Parts: sequence; C-alpha cells; structure tokens
Amino acid sequence: MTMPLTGPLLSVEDLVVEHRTPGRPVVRAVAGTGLHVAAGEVVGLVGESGCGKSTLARAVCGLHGAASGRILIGGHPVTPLGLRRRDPALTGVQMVFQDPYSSLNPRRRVGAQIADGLRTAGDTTTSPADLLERVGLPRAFAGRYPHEFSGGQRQRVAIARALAARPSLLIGDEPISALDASAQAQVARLMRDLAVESGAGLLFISHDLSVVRLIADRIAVMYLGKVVETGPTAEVWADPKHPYTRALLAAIPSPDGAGVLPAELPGDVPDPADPPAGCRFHPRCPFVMDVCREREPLGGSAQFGPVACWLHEPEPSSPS
Amino acid sequence: MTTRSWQVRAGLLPVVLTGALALAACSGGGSSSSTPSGAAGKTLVIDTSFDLKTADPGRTYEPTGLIVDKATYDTLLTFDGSDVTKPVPSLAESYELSSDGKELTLKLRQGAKFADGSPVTADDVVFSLTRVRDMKGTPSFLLDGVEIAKTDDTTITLTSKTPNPALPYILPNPALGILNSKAAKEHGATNDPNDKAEQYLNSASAGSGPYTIESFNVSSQVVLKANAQYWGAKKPYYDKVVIRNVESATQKLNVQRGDSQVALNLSGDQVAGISGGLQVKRTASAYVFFLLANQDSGVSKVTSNPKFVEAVRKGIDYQGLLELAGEGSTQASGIIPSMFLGALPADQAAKRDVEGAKAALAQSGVTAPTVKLEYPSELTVNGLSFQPLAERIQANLKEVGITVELTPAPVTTALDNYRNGKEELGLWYWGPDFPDPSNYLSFAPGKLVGLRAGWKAGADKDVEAAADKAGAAVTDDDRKQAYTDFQQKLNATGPFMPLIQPGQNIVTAASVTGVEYHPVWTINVADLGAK
Amino acid sequence: MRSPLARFLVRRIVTALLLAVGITLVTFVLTNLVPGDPVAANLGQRALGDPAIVAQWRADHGLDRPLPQQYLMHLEGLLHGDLGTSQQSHRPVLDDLAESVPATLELAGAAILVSLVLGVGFGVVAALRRDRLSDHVLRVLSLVGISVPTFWLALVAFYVFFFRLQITPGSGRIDPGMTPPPQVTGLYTVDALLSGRWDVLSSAAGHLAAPALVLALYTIGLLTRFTRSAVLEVLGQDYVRSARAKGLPGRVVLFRYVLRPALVPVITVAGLAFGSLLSGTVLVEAVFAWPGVGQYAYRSATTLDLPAVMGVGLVVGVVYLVINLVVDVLYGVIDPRVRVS
Amino acid sequence: MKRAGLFARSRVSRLPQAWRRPLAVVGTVVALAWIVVALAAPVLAPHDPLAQELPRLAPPGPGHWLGTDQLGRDILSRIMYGARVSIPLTLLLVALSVAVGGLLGACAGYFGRWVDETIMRLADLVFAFPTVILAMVVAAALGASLGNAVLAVLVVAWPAYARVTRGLVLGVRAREFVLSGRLLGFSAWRSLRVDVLPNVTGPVLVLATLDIGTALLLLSGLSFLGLGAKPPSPEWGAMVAAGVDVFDSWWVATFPGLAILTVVLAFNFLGDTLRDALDPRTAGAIKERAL
Amino acid sequence: MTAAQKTAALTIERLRMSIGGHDVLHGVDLTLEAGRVHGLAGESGSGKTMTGLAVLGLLPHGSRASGRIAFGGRDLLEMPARELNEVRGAKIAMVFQDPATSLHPMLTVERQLTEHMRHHLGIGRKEARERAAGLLAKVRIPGPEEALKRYPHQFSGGMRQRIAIAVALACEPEVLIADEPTTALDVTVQAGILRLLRGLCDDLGLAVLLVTHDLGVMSAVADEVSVMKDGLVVETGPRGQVLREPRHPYTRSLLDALPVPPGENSP
Repeated sequence: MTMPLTGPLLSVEDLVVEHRTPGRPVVRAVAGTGLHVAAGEVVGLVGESGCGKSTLARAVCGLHGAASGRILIGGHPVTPLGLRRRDPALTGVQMVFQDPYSSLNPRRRVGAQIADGLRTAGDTTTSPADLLERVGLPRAFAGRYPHEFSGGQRQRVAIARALAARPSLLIGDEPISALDASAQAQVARLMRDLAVESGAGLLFISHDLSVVRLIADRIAVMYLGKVVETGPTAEVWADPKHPYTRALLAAIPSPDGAGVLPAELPGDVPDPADPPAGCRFHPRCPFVMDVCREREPLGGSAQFGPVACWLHEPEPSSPS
Repeated sequence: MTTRSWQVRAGLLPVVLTGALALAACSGGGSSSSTPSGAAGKTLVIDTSFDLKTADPGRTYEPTGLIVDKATYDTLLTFDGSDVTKPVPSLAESYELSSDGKELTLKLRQGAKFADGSPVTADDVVFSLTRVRDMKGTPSFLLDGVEIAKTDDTTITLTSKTPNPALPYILPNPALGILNSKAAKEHGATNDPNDKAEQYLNSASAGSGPYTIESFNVSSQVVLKANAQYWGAKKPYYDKVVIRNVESATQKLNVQRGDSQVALNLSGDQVAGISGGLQVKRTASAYVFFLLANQDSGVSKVTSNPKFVEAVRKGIDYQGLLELAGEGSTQASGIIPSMFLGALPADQAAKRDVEGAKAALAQSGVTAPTVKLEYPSELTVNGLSFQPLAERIQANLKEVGITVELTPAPVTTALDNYRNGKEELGLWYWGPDFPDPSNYLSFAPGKLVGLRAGWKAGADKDVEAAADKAGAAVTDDDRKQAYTDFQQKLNATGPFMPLIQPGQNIVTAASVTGVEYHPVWTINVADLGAK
Repeated sequence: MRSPLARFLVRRIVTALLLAVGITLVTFVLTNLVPGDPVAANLGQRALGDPAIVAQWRADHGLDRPLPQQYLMHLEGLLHGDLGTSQQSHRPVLDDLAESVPATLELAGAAILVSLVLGVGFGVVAALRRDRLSDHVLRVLSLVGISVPTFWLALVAFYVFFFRLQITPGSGRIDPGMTPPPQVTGLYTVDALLSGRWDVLSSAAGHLAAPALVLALYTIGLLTRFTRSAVLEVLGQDYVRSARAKGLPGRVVLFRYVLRPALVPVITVAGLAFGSLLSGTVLVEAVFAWPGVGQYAYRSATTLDLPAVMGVGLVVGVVYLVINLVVDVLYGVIDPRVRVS
Repeated sequence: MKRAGLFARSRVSRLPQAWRRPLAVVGTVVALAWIVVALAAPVLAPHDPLAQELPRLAPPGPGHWLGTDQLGRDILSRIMYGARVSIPLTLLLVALSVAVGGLLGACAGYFGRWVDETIMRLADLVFAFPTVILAMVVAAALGASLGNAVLAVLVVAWPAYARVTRGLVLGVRAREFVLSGRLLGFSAWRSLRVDVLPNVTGPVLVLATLDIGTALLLLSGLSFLGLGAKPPSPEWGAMVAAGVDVFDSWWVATFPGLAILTVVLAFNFLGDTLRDALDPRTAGAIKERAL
Repeated sequence: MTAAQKTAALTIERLRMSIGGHDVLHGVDLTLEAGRVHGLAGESGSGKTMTGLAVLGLLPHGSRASGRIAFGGRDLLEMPARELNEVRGAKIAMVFQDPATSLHPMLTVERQLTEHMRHHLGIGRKEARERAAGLLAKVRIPGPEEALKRYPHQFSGGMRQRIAIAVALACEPEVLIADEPTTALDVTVQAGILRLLRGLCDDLGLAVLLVTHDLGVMSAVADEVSVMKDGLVVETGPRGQVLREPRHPYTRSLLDALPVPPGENSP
C-alpha cells in the first residue's frame, strides 16, 4: 500500500517521548526533536546507546506514545498502537528489529510469517517464496522454522516479511548490530537496495557509522534525545560540523593496520532524566562557550538549521 | 583441568551443620520420653477426643465438658460409682419426693465450701439452678417447669407442675453444679440469656468440687489442679490432672507408651490388640446408634413408605455392625439402652432377613430406590466413627436392592439437617440426658426426635398413645411395662431402627485405681487414684 | 531524600495494608458462603426452640443485618483489635489465637529453620558437585521430599518414632506433667531458655523435633532444588568467573560471590515455603496433638465458627504479609542495589 | 554477539535428550504403570473394591496381598480402583488450573492495565492464604464431595498459573516478532493467539507436569480431612484417613499413602527433568512456582 | 613501544579443548610478549574466548583441555589447583566483555579492588585501600576516594570497565587477558578504554592478549594479530601485515566484508 505523497514521507516535529517508571524520575528519551524522510530516501540515524534513536523509531511506528509533538506519515498522523488493530493507513510503515533471534516467531514456518505481510498488503499474487528469493534465500526455505536459520538469514526473512507488506517507509532499528561482522554490510546493503527498488523510504538506525556511511543518502546524528546534526552523508562524513559528530567520527578505529589510536571523547553521557542546562553536549564539548551553558541551540526549527550548535549559528535569512 | 577442590571442602560444611542439628533434635527427644504415672508430682494425664464447648455448667452438655464439670462442681445429689439406680447425697445431705411426685425437698449439707473458702449456701443453689433453667442453654431443659425456692437457709424446694419422679436422677447431672454465686455474679452471671459469665467460668471454676480449673482450652487441653480446700472426706489424689484432646488412635499409642494414664475413647478394634500391663474396662455404653427414615413425604417419597422402612429394617446386618463396633458392644433391641429400666430384652432385637427385606421392598412399589444417608463425618463415639457403620449399611442395603448414597458432613452441618428434619436417611446416636427411660419419649411422633424423622404429631396414634401412657406411669413395674410396649410399637411401625450400643472401653495404666464408666459423666476424675 | 529501600518498603507496606483489607473481605465472603446456620451450632436445643432467643442471638451477633453492614461491623471491630467471639469457645477469638498461634509459629519456625539449614546446605552441595553422584542422590531425595504426603508421613513418623522406636516423646508441646514456662514469646523452647528451665527446654525441643521434621521434609526438598538452581545460575555469572580469575580462595568465592546473590531468590522461596508450612500444620497438628492454629482452623471450619475462621484467615494472611515484608527487608540487606541509589 | 538463540534452539534439541535421563525414564514408567492400573483395574483387581467379604483387618497375605480394611475390603483392589479416582481427577484439576489460570494470566499479561491489576491482585489475595487452609474453607463452604474438592483446589491453584503465564506473556509480548505482527495489523486477539500463546505453552505445560504431584497431594489431603471423596469411594487420602483409627493394622494406612507417594514422585521426576531441559530463561519464570 | 624485547611471557602450544565431547579448539598456538598487545580476532564461535579462559583454567562445566600453556617455565594446564590459584589474579589477570556483569553488584568497589590484593600480596586493609585509590586514579576514575565506597551500579559502563581494568591490574600481573573489553561500550567510550589499555601495556610492560571481533579495534592497539577460525589460528603476524596483506583467504574475506575498505574511512 502506497500513500499519496504530500510533502516528506515521514515528518517528525518537536517530538517528545517519555519513559515513566513508578518511583523513578521521568526520562525524556526523545526530548523535542524533528526528522524527515522523503520517499525513496535512505536516512541513517546514528548515535550512541541510550541517545533515544530506538525510541524515536518506535514512536514513528506507534509502538510508543508521544508526550508531545507530531509524527506524520504521508500527512497522516501516527496514533499509538493500543489493543485495537493498527490503523490500515499506517501499515505502510514497517520495521526490522535488532535481535534476529527474537524477530521471528519460533513456532511458525517462515513462509507463514511472510504471508502475514502479504495479507497486510492485500497481495494475492506474490508468494512467500518469491520474497525469499528477493532477499537472497532459496525458495524452498519457506517451509522451514526460524531455528534452522543463521542470524543473518533470519534478518533477511524479517526484511522479506516487512517488504511483503509493501511499506512506504521501512525502518531498521539496529538491524545489523547483532550480526557477525561479515554479514553486517551485506544485510545493510540488501535493505537499502530493496527499499530503494520499491520506492520506499528507509530510516536506518545504527550506532555503527561506517555501515551507515555505506548505505545512507542522508545522515542524522542524535545525542541525548536530540538530533544535533543532519546532512548528506558524504558532506557530514567529510566535514562534520557539530563537535559531537566530529568526536563520534574520530572515535571510530580504522582497520587499516596503521595502529592509530582513535580520539577519545572525555566524560560520560549525562543522565537523560536530568539533562544539563543549555546545550546538552556542553559538559563534554571541547569548544564549549558561555552561551552553550545557558541556552539550548534548538535544532530543526527556524533558528538552527541542520546543525544544532552555537558554533554554527545560522544566518537569520538562510534556514535550510 | 580446571580446579574444583575448593568446592568440595566448602561443600562439606552444610552437611556437618546438618548432622549436628539432627543430633540435637534427637537428644532433645530422647530425654523426655515418658513420665512414670502418679509419683512424679502426681500428675494424671487423660487422653480423650474432645467434645467440649465450655466449662460453664449452665451451658455444658458435651461429654468432655461434663467430665470437667463433674470434677470441678458438686451437685446436690450424685451417683455412687457407676450405679445409676439410686441418687445419693452430695451437697444435699438428704432429699424427699412428695407422694404426688411434684415436690422435691432437699436438705443442704453444712460445712461444704467453695474452692475460695466461702460456704455453699442455699442462695448459691437457687441462683445456680435458676440460672441453668432461665439462661436457656443446652441443659436448661433438665429443669423445664421446675420452680426453685429456698425455704430456709438449709432447705431447697423444687416444685414441678406435673409429677416429676425423674428429678432426683436429673439433679446429679454436672450441668446442675452449684456455682459460687457471689463470684459468678461479679463476673457477669445472671439468670437470663444475657448471662456473661461464661468466659470467667472457662478460666476459673467457681465450684466446690475436688478440682479447680488451672487452664482451659476447648481444642487442646484442660488442666485441673487439686482443690486444697475441698470439703469432702475423700481428698483429690492427684495434684494435677491434664485432659488432652487426642485422636483415639493416638490415645492408644500414648497410653501404651506411658505418655498418658487414661485413654477414654478406644474403639473395640483398638482395644482388641491392647496388652502389656494395662487395665481395660469394657462396658456397654448408654449410647444408642440408630437409623432414621424420614416420614415426611415432602422430604422423601421413598423413605416415608412404611414398606420401604420395613425393607431397611430387615435388610440391615446387625451382627455385622456389632462386629465393626468391636468388643463390649451389644445390639440395641430398642431405643432405650440395655441398662435402663424398660429396656427391651435382647431376644426382641431385630434380625436380618434379606428375603423378607426384598419382599417388603417389592411390596412398597418403589423400584430400585436411591436414598441419601447423612451422618456426621468426623464425629466418633467411644472411638467408633460413623463412617464404617454407614459404609456397612450401604453394603447391606445394596444386597436388598436399595442404593444408598453416603453424604457425610461436618457435625455442625449434619446436625442442622438432622434437627430440621431434612435428612432422608440419618445415622445418629442418642446419649441419655439423665439415666431414666422418660428421656426416650422424645422419639414419639411430634416430639423432638420424632420430628427430626419427619414424624409429625398424629402420624401414628398408636405409638403416641403408648408414649403418653409411659410418661404418665409412676411405679417401676408400670413404667417398665409401658416403656416396653412403647418400644415394641416403635420398632414395628416407627421410622427408627435401633442398631447398636457401642462398648465404652476405658484403658488405664496398671497403677490407676477407681476407674468406673458412668453413663452421664463418663468418668469421675475425683474417684481416680493410684496404687 | 529517602533511601530507595525506605521508598520501596513504604510502597510494600501500603500494598500489604490493601491486601490485608482484601484478606478480611475474602474470609468474610468465604465464611458467609458456608452453609449451615451458626445459630444452630451455638445455641442450646432449648434456646433454639425459642424464637425470641434466636432473634436476640442473631441481633447480638449482628447476623440480622445485611452482609455489607456485617462486614463493616467486622472491620470496625478489627480496628479496635476485636476479632469477635468464637462461637465454639465463647472466648474472644484474639485470646484463642494468642494461645494457638505461638504453638504453630514455634512448629513452623523450627521447620523453616531446619529447612533453611538443610535445604540450602544440600542445594549448595548439589550445585557444587553438579552431575556427580551426590548431586543425583540429593536430587532424588529432594524430589522424594516434595512428593511425600505430609499427613501420611506424620502418621508413619508418629507410629515409628514414638511408638515403635520410642525415641520421640508423645502428644503435645511438652510433657503433660510440666508447667509451661512463663510466657514471653509463647514459644516454649525460647521461653524455657529465657527462664532457664532446662528440663522444659529439653522436653519442648523433644516434642518439637518429630512434627517439625515431618513438616520440614517438603520444604527441605523444595529449598534443595531451588538453591541448587540458584547457585548454578550464580556460578554461571560473569562476576563469579571474574572472582575466580582474581585467584580468590574457593571459600571466599563461595560465600561472598556465590551464596550471597544466590540467597536472594532463595529467600523469596523460603518466604513462600513458610506459607506451605502453615498449610502443612493443618495436616500434622492433628496427629501430634499439637495445639496450634492448624487444629483451630480445622475445628473452626468444620464447626462453622465464623468469627474464628475469619480470625484465622486474618492472622494467617497477616503472617504472610509480614513474611513478605521481612523478605523485602532482607533483599535490601543483601542487595545494595535496593538500598543505595 | 553472545546472545545466542536459546529460546528456539534449545527446546527443539534438548527435549528428546531429556527423555533419556534415568529419572525421566523411571517417572514415565511409573506414571504409565499407574495409568495402566487405572484403566485395567477391573481386570487386574483381585476383588470388588467395595465388597465387604474378606476377614476384617487381615494383615497382608495370600488372597489379600496388601491386607484388608475395617470392613473386610481388599486394600490392593481398593488402591487399584483408587487410581481411577485420583489420577483422572488430578489431571482434570491440573487441566482446569492451566485453562483458567493460563487464560487469566495471559489476559493480564497481554492486556495489562486494569485487567492485569484486577487479576493479579486477586491472585495475590489467594497467595496470602496457605493453600490447605483456604482449600479447606472453600471445601467446607461448598460441602464435602470430590467435585467440590476439585473446585476448592482449583481456587487455590489457578493463581500460580496466572502468575507464570503472565510473566511469560510479558516476556513474549515484548519480543520483536510480536511487535512485527502488530505492525502488520494483527488484532490483539490474533496476536495473542498466533504469536504469544504458542510460545508460552511449553513452559506452562512443564509447570503443569510439576504441579500434578502437588495437586494430587492437595486433593488427597482434603479427602484425608474428610472434605473430599465420599465413601465408599476408594480415594487414597480417604483410605489413609480410615487407617488412622486402626494404627496397629499398619497396612490400612501405609499402602494408600505409598500409592500417593509413587504417583506424585513419578510426576515430579518427569516434571523436574522437563524443567531442566527447558531453556533457562523460561525455566527461571516457572522455578518461582515450585511450591 | 619496546619491540626489541622478545621475551615470551606466555606460550600456548597445541591447545585443544572439548566441551561435552564437542571439540572447540583444535590445537591453538599463540605467543604473548611483554609490553606487546597480541590481538586475537575471529567471528563468534571461533574459539577465541575459550582460548583466553583456558589460560586461567576457567573452563566451562564439563570441558577438557590438553596441550601446553607455558608461563614462567611451568605448564598451567598441569599445575595443581592451589598453585594455579596463586597465579590467577596475581600473575595473569583478566578483563571481561561486559563490565555490567563482571563486577559483583553487591560488593563495594573497594572490596572488589582490595580483596585479591590482600590475599595475593598479604598487605593490610589500609595499604590495600591506598593502593586501590591509586589504581582508580591511574585508570582515570574521578574522585577515587569517594568511588571506593560506591557500588558498581552507580557507575556508567565506561567507568565500570575502567574499574574492572583496575581490578585486573591490582596485583601487578605480567599478563593481561582482555576478552572483548570494549564490545559492550559506545565508540567514544571505547576510544578511551583502548588508549588506556595501550598506555598500560607500554608503561607497565604487560603482555596483553586482546580478544576482539572488531578489526578496527585490533588495528588500533594490537602489535601482533592472530586470526581464528573454527578452533584454529589460521594466520598470525604483525598488525600491518595481517590487515593490509592478509595471506589466509579467511582473513581476506573478513576484511572484504567490512563496510569501508581499509584506509578509506579517515575523515
């Protein structure tokens, strides 16, 4: 099912998502931020663990309610998934999850699980075996149970199931982080190729920048509940603007055999329940200024463009 | 290989600990295995299955309560040993029944004292007896319609509207024990149902008996201690008497091990194997087990059929039931137990006749009947539980072609149905309230037990007339004749089937003396001594 | 700022109080489901025949009111420490319970103590000697322990140890000739110890041994199985491996690294096991003529003594809540994560 | 990378092995033997279990291998017929507990919120009472009969299943395949039926096996207290109770007790082995409820 | 870096191991040298972690090992349990993958830092405490004195791993086995830990066995690299050679699977 396109396929605006645990302070996992994905576009959302990128993805699927802000899919607001069936208008968003060992029902044949996706799309012509073929698995595997597959194969099946629903937006929530290194790049590429081929947008979440670099058209860097920098992948990679993005890139050890020790970013990620005032990154920022401690550079809105940093305060006239 | 030796050493530790603990437990057990009877502090331990609600004489009517009250209270009259034919003086030194049987005059003994040392007065007597009557507790019927008056400080007059020749036989009942009225009143005793003295009387006896209550617990044990002030000639032998609530099976083991000196409720089966220097006192008890068949057609169309009743009566294997009840038991030929005046001779007892039963069943027009037999599940009478009897009856009647469905119930529930006359078939027992056949007139139609069998007044004129005649008879010969007649008629057409009188088997240590079974109070603790 | 443990406990106590109200409601409803009229059970035959007395009795006991009102009266009484009057003993239920509860607590307490020592001990041995002979033997034994019908075992034990072998004393809590020690805790062994009555102590301990062991067999089996798996689980933890990698002596690793965390789940189960011990007392007390709550409960239930049944329900429920609370506090003692933010 | 797929892999590969463990073999053989005895009792039993035709209280000997009871009935025959009473009833009871508790627990776990609160607080309440005491009161309230005893035990047994099932459902519900299903537009019921329940049945059934013994102990305990089977039904607990009165005739109480012991033991052997074979994560959940 | 020293601190020869009858190591050969980091790479299940555990005799339940692990002239596999225990923690220390689980959650940092010091070195509580504070400072834990009183759950993941390293270094071991020490950490934190490890190796002359699946990490800190596959070391050599000109096809396939060709991803 594809929806008429009005503006970007996915538009997240000023989204706030909170985790509440009785007896503990409320944690703002996503603290008022925005994100856009266009049809056919591959966006990589990167950040370290606990920065809220998975929560953001889940909110987009309706798996987590938003405390405030808006999420629109093709102009259609996302409602949290309760006990009722998912709004058919929203089934165009499908997700591939992190853990290959829990992403498939161990009690059902993979063919049947892929068929669920086909049913969602109302597709009566395609067979599960066709989809298995598309994700690079033998057609005969449709009759097998998940435990007969390796981790990488399972993720392929999960991708096949998501694709079967003919999504307009595919979300990968760390879909490769639990795989062996040799399978990671393959699966990531597969996801990209299939999404682009079908004209869907892909929101690819990962903490592994090198993989994101490989497949994403655009990259969004998240830190402590906020997107701090977005931009075309090559641009961000070549010239990271935000100090955090720089630190993140510098920390990646390169397998070049040169023995170069990666750069260290001192300090710890602050407690999301009690974020620092002003710029959230200021306690660790090597370029911290007074203004950083006091005022928050609001990204994504009119004031700040793709980089939420006082170092890159935009010209008043040129919002991106 | 990996090293694991540390695990072995550490692992042994709990085992060592455990062993020490087990040893401690065993050594604790061994040291106190038994107390020799009598000598050490002169403690007597009596095991019995408790049927105990209260130690307040005005409320008590359960066997265990009567044992306790007999030991802690004196009554105006009493019986000597197990002889229930002649009331003898106690707090009253003499009594006289007027010729019309309506007025009983008692002379109070001088010098009798309560345990607190105060004298027993006529006022105490009047208060105690009036209290029993007007408080409407279980035993109040004993004094129904009896006026109690103090003539002077040493004379009490009991006046009844109708002739009451049984009254001297009623007065020994421990329920009519004389309270220290001053002490009792201080603790809430009154002459009406609002009496509040029970709690006090459960914690401390207010009587003049040879023992006083040291502690009292309706579910576990009652401890009596000797009344140092006892006024009577025969002082209590034991310093302390412990009456414990023990299942009959355990009673047997306890008395055999010497853990107790008296076991009161052993069934015939349990007594059969007993040995080793124990005394066994076997007596037929005054309890009568009987079967009732409800005559109310609203309750059962089947059991109200006279031919069906006949089939049941003929179908029961009385000898087989006797065998279950064991040694000391006898078949009940009538509803009045064998030791009472007017009891039916043994040769008139019902006999099994399966063919006759089948014939009667055929005549009844009821085919393949199914009836419910209710009985109290956890109640035992002298160690005999209702369960095997019911099962045997079930088997007996099956041979006749009657299907019996057993519905045991806890005694309270069962009692409810029984008292309300709702049981189709019921298996119960009757213990005499006092040793007199007049007690059994309640089996007549329209009377207490008759109604429980759905036998309403007017249902059987013949039996009713016989009952009235028996109630009015005054001389022993007349009474004997009338009661025999009443029972014969009852057996012929009534809804009751007397079954057996179980034996009362009292097992005591060899050293214990003075054991006598008494039909009213089972055992008089004060009579017990040691060699 | 309150410590997490305090906050945790406050929350537990509030839950416990709500549960306590629930318990009163359940017992109340249950006891009112019981067929049979308490009047018949409690009045004399004569009084029963007199409608005025019956009505009066019903009024006195509030039985003429609608059930919700009866329940509120019941609750109000509870607030004043009034559990009503037993229809059997005609005494305040509280007094009855004050006599029978310590007896059962002594029995169940001794049993849980034995179970903890033996069960945890066996469990640790079985886990450390996993898949060896001793492990297999303990496994079979512990399974036998949880499979034996308690009521039957009580009979067999009484018959064999008391009657045949004559190594355990007979019925009751102490020798009948002895006077119970002055009441402090109500536990004869403890009271005897406090008052220095060694003969009573020995007698009480002796009387306690057999029923407590019979009662404990089930929980020993339970705790053995449970401790074994808890210890095995901890043995597989990374921090145990790192402790061993540090070259710490086996003793230290066992007690500090293995037992302490393994005890956390064991304590939970021990708390639950205490509940099953209370159950067992109903079946064991009769055989050993132990004057405890089990006998009282059985008697009350079968004689439809509603106030007594409600009292038992409440006391037992409260004991359960207290045990749970103790378990919670122990968590805090053992595990700093509960205690420290 | 250490997170191996214990969930799916272990169950498939380890269960068959479990059956070869000696305890499991003994358990299976004994349990099967009892089931055969129950089925074939009319053929196997030397006497009519109700016929009061033998000498009373005869010790074990020829013609009555396990002796006779107070009424002269053959104890061996009664025990054999007793298996027809106790075993099916226990299985029925456990099945009912699984059905009631499992369904309630699944609902509590899946639907959460007030459904969860209501069901679990109810379960807490039941847990606050010792099983025997509660069952005793319920049985007394309903009246003594085996059917009512089963109901009474059901009342105390369901919460355990509710708790375990709820815990398992909570675990499974958060798993990614369930979320995927919901994202594909599964209704809550379909999700529960297709994705959740099939993945909790295994552990719940193991718990049920473990619980058969406990259930039999409780049932026979109630009968022992006179709140279960009605005479003359040869129920084992009731038979032990009948033996109490005739201590000296040890065989009357001993053999029915042994019958209970062996059946319970057999199922415990089985259940214990099955639990060991189960994936440790889910086994952890049911371990709590070994009581 | 003191590459001139070529003294073997620990040698593993023909190490074979089986768990429950399944062979997991088929004869592993490795040599660790003082002051050098030896990287052990491979995919999950290749046996690299088991090799590390075997050195300390910390094998899982039901496993058997054979071959030779030479340390200080003795074979650790043959060493009596008691003596091996004296080597563990004192001469050879280990750091595990997940600091969240490898530290005891119920014991204070001080206790976990000092207990083996006191046991192995026989020093008093006070001295051990002082050394512990010094160690925490060395691994750059802020406020070492305060930190000693706290429990592991009160620290972040990176801090916990630093504490775990401090614990490993407490008795001044000669060999450190680090089993995926940064896998559970974020990249920015990982960078700090890698720097710390490299620094400690250089400063203290430790022989480090770094087990990791991340070739980037390997490239950053390891001097020598061994690649394992299915219980065998398929290739060993200096870092530059193995990562740039792999000889074994398996190593090559590992490198080819990387998302970014080597040398191309520096910003």
